[in-house]
Amino acid sequence: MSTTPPRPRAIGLVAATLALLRKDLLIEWRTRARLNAIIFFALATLLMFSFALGPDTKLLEKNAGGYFWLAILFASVLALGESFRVESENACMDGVRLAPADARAIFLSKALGNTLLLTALGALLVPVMVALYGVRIVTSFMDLGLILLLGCLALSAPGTVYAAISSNARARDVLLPLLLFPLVIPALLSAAKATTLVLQGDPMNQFNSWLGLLGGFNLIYWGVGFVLFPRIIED
Amino acid sequence: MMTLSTLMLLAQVGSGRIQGGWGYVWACYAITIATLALYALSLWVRRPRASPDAKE
Amino acid sequence: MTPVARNRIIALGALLVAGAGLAFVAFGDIGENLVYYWSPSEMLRQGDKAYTATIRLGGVVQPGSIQWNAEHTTLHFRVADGVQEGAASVLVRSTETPPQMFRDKIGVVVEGTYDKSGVFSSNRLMVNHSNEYRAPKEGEDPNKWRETLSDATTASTGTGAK
Amino acid sequence: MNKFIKWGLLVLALGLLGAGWWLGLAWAPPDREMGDVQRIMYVHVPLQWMAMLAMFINFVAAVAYLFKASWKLDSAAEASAEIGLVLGTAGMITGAIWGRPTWGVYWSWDPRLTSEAIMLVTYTGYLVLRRFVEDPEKRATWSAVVAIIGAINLPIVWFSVRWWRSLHQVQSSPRTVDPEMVLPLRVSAFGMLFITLFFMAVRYRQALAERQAEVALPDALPGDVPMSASHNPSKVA
Repeated sequence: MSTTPPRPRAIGLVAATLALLRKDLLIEWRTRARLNAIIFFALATLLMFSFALGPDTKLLEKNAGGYFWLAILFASVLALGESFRVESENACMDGVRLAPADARAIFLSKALGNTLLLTALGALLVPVMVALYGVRIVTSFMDLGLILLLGCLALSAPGTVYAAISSNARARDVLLPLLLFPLVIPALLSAAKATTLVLQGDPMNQFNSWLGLLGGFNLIYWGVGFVLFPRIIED
Repeated sequence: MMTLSTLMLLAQVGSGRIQGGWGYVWACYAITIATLALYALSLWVRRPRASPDAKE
Repeated sequence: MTPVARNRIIALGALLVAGAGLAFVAFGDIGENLVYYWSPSEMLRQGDKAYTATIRLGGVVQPGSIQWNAEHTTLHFRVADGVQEGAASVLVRSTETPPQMFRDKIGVVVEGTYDKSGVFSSNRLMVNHSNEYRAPKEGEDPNKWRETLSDATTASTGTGAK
Repeated sequence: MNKFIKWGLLVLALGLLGAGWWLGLAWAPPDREMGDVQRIMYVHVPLQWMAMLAMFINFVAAVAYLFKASWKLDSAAEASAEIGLVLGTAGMITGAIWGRPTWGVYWSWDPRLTSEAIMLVTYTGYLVLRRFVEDPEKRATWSAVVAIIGAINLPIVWFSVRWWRSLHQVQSSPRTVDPEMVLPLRVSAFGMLFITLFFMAVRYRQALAERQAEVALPDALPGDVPMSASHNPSKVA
């Protein structure tokens, strides 16, 4: 979407985005606190599902795709909330805004950073899910990777907008899931269904349709989020 | 519970189909009227008190 | 180009992207494949793949195919693509209470599994009403009409099998 | 709006609603297939139409607010979201009750019902957000953003029955409904429209009074128009 504007400033937007993304990833890498926290949280969630269902391994196997995405969704709430808490400490956000960077670059960098984090988390969860739930990857790893990437993109774009809002509001821990969950239901549903197809075989060739639906919601979320985000942090 | 619901199901199938008519209709109208009345009440309770004729 | 105009173009481009996404969700071929229910011919075309998964099957009740066993505990009927003769159809066994509108030629959606014996076992039966609302014809009382229909289908036990 | 128009609106609304429902319950014929249960249409359909209308007004007010900030637009957005949620919830409950005798189930996860449920939760979130932000200016801007993002769902709810195969029938038109049933539906829909407008007028004035009380507080910004209107209005355009 950054190809539409005329050239000279488009490079400015991309460059600013990359610089901010690099900064965020560097902070992330130095402490690794957020990554560790959400990994353990997601692992605990996956475990909890198997405890809650008891020894019914058939049920776990059947619903593995849904549990996998629920674990990522719950972890994403933590990750998204943290991504702006870093900035509100020491008033970093003011510093970023004072820099001659477009607010849209902040959106792109934060959303991409969250996507990377969640995708990494998902990649780590896959082997755990295979071991815990006794599933196997029937179609291909490529398909699973694609779904993982698109699903995390779909969570991150609206999640970044809403995390920016809720990080400054009262009761932010309640607000973020309340705003985010209903919005991402369609994307999450597509991702979970497609994952189930990857794990259990795809007899009706529905995989590409779910993938398309997920892609469509991604375009909507990213387009709208990109336009509206500057208004949230402008003052 | 299982047996009770199964028995009820069998009883219903025996009698043909899910019966009903006016009961559902009255329920819908009553719920709607109650909702509208309750909302009107809530508006009245929340009415601005300080200056009823605030400038437009 | 002024910064304001440039911002407008960027915003417009992003909104176009969002609009394209919505258009794709709406008019892409997604609806063809990810359907709430399948028609009998679509399900039969899948062959072996349709077995054992929980699916929804939708169509019309084939005329004259409704059949209850003696104790009225299970209901058998055929769901067809359309009301015309020779449309593809599937035999359904339902344990669910049918709603009062259930009759020949009405649209239904059943949820359940299809097995190798060619019977669709359903535990959820829904009538799919059209968007048409008509007054009863001259001298026709809808309540009475339904009752007689109900008697007729009950009486047809054992005759509607195909 | 003066008092005369306001109370006149209420009387007109109640009169039309009463007349429409009387026509629907006593005068209109029962449906050939559904029988008397079909009379739920005269309450369910107007409720859903008006809920969609209120949420559309909310969307328009939110977009307008981002272009030109004013407390009036913010108040209109708040009023319409709340009324849309109330009407939509009542519409969904009556729809579920209607579903039981016709479809045979209260609820099924078909595209229409699912998107409708998502829509109601979205607007609940919107109203909760408004409660949790104290600064009236920030609340107005942020909730406008949330309203616009949430409004993505509106066309999906409305067109879901056309775009995808669903259990819910597609929208009826006068051609598919008997004239004797169209009349009560029209009358009740206009009654519901006027009662919606009445609620909106009342709720709007309340919201506006609240806003003005908020900005009148010493720690808030002075004046009727938010500061963001004066600086950088072209940011989103």
